[in-house]
Amino acid sequence: MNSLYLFLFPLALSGMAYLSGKKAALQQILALAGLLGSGALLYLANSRGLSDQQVNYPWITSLGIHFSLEINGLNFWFLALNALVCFIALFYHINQASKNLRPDVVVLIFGVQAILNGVFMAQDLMLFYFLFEASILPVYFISSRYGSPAAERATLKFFLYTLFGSLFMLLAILYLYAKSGANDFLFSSLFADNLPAETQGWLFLAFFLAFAIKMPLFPFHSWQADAYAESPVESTILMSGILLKMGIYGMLAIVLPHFPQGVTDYGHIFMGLSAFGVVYGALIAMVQYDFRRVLAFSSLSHVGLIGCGILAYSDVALEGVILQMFAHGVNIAGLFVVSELIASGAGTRDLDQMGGLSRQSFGLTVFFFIFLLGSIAVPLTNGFPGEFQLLMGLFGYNIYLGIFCGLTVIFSSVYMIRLFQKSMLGLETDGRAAFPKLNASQTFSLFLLAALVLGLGLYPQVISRISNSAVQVLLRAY
Amino acid sequence: MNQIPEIIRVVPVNHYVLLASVIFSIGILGVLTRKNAIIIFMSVELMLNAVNLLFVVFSAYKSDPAGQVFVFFIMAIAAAEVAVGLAIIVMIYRRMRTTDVSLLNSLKG
Amino acid sequence: MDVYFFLAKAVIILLIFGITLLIATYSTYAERKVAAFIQDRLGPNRAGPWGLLQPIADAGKMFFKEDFIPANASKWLFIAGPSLAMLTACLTSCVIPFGGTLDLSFLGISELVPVQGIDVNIGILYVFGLVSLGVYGVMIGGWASNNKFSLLGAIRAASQNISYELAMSLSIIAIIMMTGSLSISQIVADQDSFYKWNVWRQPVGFIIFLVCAFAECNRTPFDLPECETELIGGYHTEYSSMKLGFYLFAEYINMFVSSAVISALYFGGYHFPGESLVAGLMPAGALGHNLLTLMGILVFFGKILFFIFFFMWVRWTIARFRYDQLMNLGWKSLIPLSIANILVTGVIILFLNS
Amino acid sequence: MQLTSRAKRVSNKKLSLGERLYLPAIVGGLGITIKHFFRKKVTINYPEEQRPMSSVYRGLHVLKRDEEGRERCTACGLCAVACPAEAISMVAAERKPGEEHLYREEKYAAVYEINMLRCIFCGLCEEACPKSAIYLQSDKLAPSFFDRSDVIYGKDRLVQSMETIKTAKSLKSGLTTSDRYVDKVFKDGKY
Amino acid sequence: MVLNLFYFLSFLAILSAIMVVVSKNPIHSVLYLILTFFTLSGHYFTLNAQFIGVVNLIVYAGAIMVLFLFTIMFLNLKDDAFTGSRVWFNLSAVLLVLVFAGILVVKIIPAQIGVASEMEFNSQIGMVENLGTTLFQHFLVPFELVSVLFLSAMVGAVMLGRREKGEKNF
Amino acid sequence: MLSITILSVSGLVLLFVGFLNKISLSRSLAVAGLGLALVALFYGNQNVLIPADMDTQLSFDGFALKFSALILVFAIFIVFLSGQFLRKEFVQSAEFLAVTTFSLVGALMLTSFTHMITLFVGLETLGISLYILAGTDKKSNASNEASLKYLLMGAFATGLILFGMAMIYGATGLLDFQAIAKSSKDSLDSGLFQIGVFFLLIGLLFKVSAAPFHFWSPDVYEGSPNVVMAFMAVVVKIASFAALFRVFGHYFSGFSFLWWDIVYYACLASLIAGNFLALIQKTVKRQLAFSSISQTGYLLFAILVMKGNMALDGLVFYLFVYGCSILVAFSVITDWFGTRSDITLDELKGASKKDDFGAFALTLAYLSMAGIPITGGFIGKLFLFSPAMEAGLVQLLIAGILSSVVGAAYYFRPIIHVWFSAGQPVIEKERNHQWIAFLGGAMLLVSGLFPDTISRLIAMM
Repeated sequence: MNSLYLFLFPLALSGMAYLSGKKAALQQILALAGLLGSGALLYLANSRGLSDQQVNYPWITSLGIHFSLEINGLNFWFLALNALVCFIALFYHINQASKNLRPDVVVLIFGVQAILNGVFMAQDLMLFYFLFEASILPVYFISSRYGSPAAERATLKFFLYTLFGSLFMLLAILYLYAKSGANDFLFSSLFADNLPAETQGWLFLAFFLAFAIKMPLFPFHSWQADAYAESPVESTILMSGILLKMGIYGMLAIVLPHFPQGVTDYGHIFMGLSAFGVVYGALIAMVQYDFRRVLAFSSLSHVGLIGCGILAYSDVALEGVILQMFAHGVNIAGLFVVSELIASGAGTRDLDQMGGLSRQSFGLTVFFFIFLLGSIAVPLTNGFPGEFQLLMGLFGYNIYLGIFCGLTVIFSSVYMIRLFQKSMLGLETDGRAAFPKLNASQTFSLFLLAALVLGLGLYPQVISRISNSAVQVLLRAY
Repeated sequence: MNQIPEIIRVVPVNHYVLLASVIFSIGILGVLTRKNAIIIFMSVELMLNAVNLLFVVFSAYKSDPAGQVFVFFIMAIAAAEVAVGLAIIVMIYRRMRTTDVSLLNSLKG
Repeated sequence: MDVYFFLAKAVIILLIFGITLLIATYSTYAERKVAAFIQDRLGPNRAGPWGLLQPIADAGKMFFKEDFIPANASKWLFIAGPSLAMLTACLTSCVIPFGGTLDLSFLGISELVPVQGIDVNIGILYVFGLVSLGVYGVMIGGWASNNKFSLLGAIRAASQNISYELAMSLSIIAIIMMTGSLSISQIVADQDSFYKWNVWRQPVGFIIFLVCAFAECNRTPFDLPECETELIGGYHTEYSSMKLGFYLFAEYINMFVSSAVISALYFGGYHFPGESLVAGLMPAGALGHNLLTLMGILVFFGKILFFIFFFMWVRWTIARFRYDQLMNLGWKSLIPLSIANILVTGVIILFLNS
Repeated sequence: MQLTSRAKRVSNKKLSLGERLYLPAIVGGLGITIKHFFRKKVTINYPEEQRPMSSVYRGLHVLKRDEEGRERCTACGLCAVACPAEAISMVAAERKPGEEHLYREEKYAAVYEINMLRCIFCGLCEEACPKSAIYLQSDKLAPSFFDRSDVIYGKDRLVQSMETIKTAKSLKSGLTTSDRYVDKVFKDGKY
Repeated sequence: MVLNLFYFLSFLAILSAIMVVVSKNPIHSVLYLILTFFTLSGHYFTLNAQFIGVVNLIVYAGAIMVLFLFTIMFLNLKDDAFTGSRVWFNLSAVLLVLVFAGILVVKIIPAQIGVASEMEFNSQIGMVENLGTTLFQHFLVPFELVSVLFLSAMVGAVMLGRREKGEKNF
Repeated sequence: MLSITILSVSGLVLLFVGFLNKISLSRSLAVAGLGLALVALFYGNQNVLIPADMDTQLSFDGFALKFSALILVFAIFIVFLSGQFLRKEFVQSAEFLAVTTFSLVGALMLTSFTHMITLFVGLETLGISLYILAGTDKKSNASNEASLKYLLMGAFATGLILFGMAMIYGATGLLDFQAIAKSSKDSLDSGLFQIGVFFLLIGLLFKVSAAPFHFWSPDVYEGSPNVVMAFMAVVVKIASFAALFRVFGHYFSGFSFLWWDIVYYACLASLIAGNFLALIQKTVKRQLAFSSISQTGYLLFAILVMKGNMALDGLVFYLFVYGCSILVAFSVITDWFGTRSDITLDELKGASKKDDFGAFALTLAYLSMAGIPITGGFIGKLFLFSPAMEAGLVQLLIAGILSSVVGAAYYFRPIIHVWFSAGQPVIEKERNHQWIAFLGGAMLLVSGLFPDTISRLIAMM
């Protein structure tokens, strides 16, 4: 039952947020409740045994669509990350905009949380698709409404791209449905029998397209930088922190186990492309002058690595994928929060006009540095074990590819250090207003993230213990 | 009285169908090429008449009254349509002083 | 069906045609005479005894006048107008049964020959069809003249004819319901005794029909299409010579046909009171039959002549309507009345049948 | 204010149903006209028949001669002066010796013309004439014209013809209209 | 004899139908259309469908076309106003229709169309009694519903054609 | 049949009530009549006034009931929407409402015909009433023109349909669809039958404005008064699809080899033409018109599939959702812009600042038309796509999917304008039809989140 609660709980919070209107304190409590509640639910689920948590109700009877949710080893950490990232986004928003709080943003973020929980837990392919598409809407609205003037265009681009991809997924789902002859969309019945190789090929392509656009992997990424740069930071956090994880989850839950033939046929092509994306993203990130664009391209680079890892389908790599997925979510959320705090303090996002901030806000500098380390995957931070395992998997798959992707370790440190240098170090720019100090709740949220960065770097097994079995299941198809 | 009329014995029904089709095509041609709304409307009447001819012919050759009853309906309804249509054309002419459809361009189409 | 039958038919049709023309011709004379008499005058009396040659003189005058076609008129249509008017007027009389049947066995014709042009089973519809076409002559002529007054007259004529045609056909429907046939000869045959005349059974229908007949013929009080004070001459303003003659002539033919239709539909056609009595007095065989038919024909013509007279009589009694009054009468009185008439007739028929 | 007893008041009352049917009124009208149909006709077939004319009728003009056949007119012009329509014109001339049997006085009208389109047949010329020369006949009508040149009556058509002098009738026609009126009044005894 | 009559009527029908479309003057179009109706009525008469033939004349020639004529005269439409070149459009329309008619002809000529046999043939079906029986026994409901259509058309025609307050033109 | 009778009578009554010249009274009477007809549809004895043995050429089977109910429900709301139009622009309210009611008689006939005569009479009753309705805004040139264009094209299409019917009659000697469906093989093989089916199909495609026979509809939609356009987009679309489905999806499904390809390409063309042309439109109504063409394309899927209740219920569901969207969009637009019919997209800018509820409802409507989840539009598309997939129409589905991405691009333009664009709102806010927007929006959400409630209702009928 916890799976259902996990879906309904944020929804309920969303309703309460709507009712509580502009009262920042109340909203803050709700946000905390969201984090703690979700955490508690997950913890309980884990302690009582994940397999007991599924629910299955008929939803659209004429097509046999079920409202079927389940918590398992694969989605557990996605759910956890979801709770965390949404909490960060919410907390940031409530804090930052406490003077003119926008209740609709809070409502929508809770909505996103609920929908994403649904996506990760869905065991009915149509339900998955439904929530998968529905998840874009709230983010789209936040981005377009409160983004910069150019956000309209950028977010519409984001919307149309993802819609384009996911409609092919719909086609593939319908095909599967028509093919299976079973009158429902449950994973178990749609993927019951082995599909012929040729069919697997194009089904793979259809699903892969949807998820690759969402992540985004290299050739499908062109919406990303604009959307990240022009949206308000809340939705950027959501997009980078958790929305793109849907793509990863989809790859893991659907593509990898069910279309092995497709993966073997086409996987190497996309692997090559996303490996190229890894380097490409890193190189572009080095020359960007917009704080957020640097982060956007770094994200492209990291996600490319994750994509490679997925397609490499070895147990090491998949372990790494899940670790890196979680780590990336934490890091990127932290970095975006920091970047926004810097930008709002500096009054600009242009790196050339920053500098010397470390002298004004020591706390921020520390947090920035911690997330930076995590992002570069320095040992003892959370980025390290994941990236290490990913690279290992890639070396196992193909040594040249491994070497090529390994470059990212160097490149990421280059652009990250550049970022740090340009903003924090160096000379102070003249005539800037005093930099605001971090307040308590900002410190709290950043501290939470920083703790995770360091904690998971020290003790990554907590993640792999739960996900290990799931990874083994995934690999059974090969 | 049940003898078949001479015309039905002499003229193959296909001739009639051809005739009707040709008239129908001429009607379509009128609708497509003319610009005057009234003439377009008349071309439509021409088409309807071709259809009437078809129905009567089939009805006579097949000895089935339903076809002729259908013709009856077509005529009645065509009359109603003409009444409404001409009212519309008069209304248009009153405002725009023309019935030329190519001049009616307040809607871009 | 032998040759003689056709010949006899041909003769009858020719006769009917001739008589139609003759009566129409003399209607012009009668018109003037009746007008004169009603106005306490003598009327034409110079050409021939009692002026009987007057119509011929008029016709001669018409023929020899200058035939003028206006410069901007549409030439063909200008000529087509009066021709059409004349054509439709002349075609109508061939379905009217002027008498019973003739026994022409002495000519070798075995069948009885009805004194009727053609006995179609939809005679009434035929009449209406032609009446509705009659408008074209007027409209085309009026339009082709390229003259505002002509056009206005033509449009008036057309709208008047269309409006009254409706009430007219509706009033007929009651009769058709009673008779169960569209054939005029059938309707006449149905009124074989005096008390069965439709005028007694359908008084309202008769009045409606009569009024509409006046309007259809453009006779006073409905002669607005050619009302001089407003429209000079109406649709035939630009016409002269025999083309004008055709229009006028067509009007008289229409009057004749209307009278014939009224007599046939409502006054028993060639039947007359005491017919059976007379039939008993007649010698047996072909001669008696033919004599009786002949009497019928005479009676029928008597009725027709009376109605022609009635047309003229009314002309000098009632003043011309105004145009809106005309339309109001047609649409707001006659049509509802005739529909009500149909309903009542239907109810009565149902009641009688059950 | 009632000016005349023949004025009829118009009533605008609503027509009753019977009246609105019009049929009774129409039948009534038909009755009236058919009555006229059979009435005696009032037409007079003119050339063949003529209406009896009153003795005081003012018809076509005549220029009188006296008992000996001499023209009475002396061209004094009083008739032209009296004529309200200015229809009369004349040219005077002196009587030459040897013409005494033609003209009664020394002065006579060489030209005497009446424009019959102008003349209104009022008879004032007759009243004005001191010589009893011009009269309006009671038994002759001015004919209709087909040509404008026929309209002006000269002496050729106005002067009394010689034959009529002899007859007794001429005396009678020598009376002016007013004389004839007086005669008629006495004859009818309506005075 | 009958065959010739058929060909004559058909020739006339097609000719006048073409003239309807080609005539410059709308009045001429109307008159040619009436002529077409006459020829079609002629066909109906020869096919023993007298009632439909006469009704065709009464309804089409007698009522509908009078309305057309009336409107055209009323609006005083003379010739088509020539507005720009539509030659290519017209040519392509003609071509299209020709192709279309060609396809029809090709389809129709070889078509086997069922005809009633001598035994079951009834030459009286075009008579009023037969049509009336069919109409009022089998098609009474649609017949009644047509009245709804008429009412609607009547209301609409009056509503649209009526002059509003303040409109000056006729 | 009873409903048809009720509608006819209530139309008549409306005409007489028109003498009182009270718009609200007429309107409530019209609603009462429609409601009564709706009730009679389910609870009345359909043949109450007709002898039992009489063939009415109409059959109120389950199919007809579904569509008729849909038509009547939407018509009621559209009558409510018409109030402002009647008050502000147009005095002859009784006539307007009466003609609307009469047109519904035609619409109901189109859902229930079994015979060519009833199909034809229904088409024309609906058609002629619509020509009139399109021209009711006599003061506007656009309305007049729309009326004329609709008339000419409608009459032309009627001609085509009749030609088709005549040819089918010639081939089979039958006018009854059921009998035709059962008629012998050799009569169906004749060229005449092929021509007949072809023309009947083309004519009906004209009526549903499927590309490439769509060119009249944008003009007509744009020119007509707003409420009439809503009526056309909803009620008329439902009725003509009912007719198309009844003929081809039902009676003629046995000889799909004759018509299937044409519908296929028409579907493809509608999807492409509708969506791509809608991209470049500048006015709200014209955009909706092109979107309606593309919706026609989606709806044609149901006819291509033509088997089972699945496609039928999907069609009904989709029509229901589409109707709700149009209804919501028009109620909001009427609230914002009154009866103006030339609203450009730019005028929507910033509208949410003045009326966020309206903006929300409008957004829902457009999302639903775009087929985005949580609205009914998505479920509707799913219902249409999934049988199509089962029938193996993969290429067509790909076209459908690509075009719905294009569709989303233009459906989002009004949404963006309403919410995100900077700009002073030019709207005037009235709250006359908020309840319609609320109800419609709620229906869109309910059908998007709990589609079973709706589809069970549909299946029950």
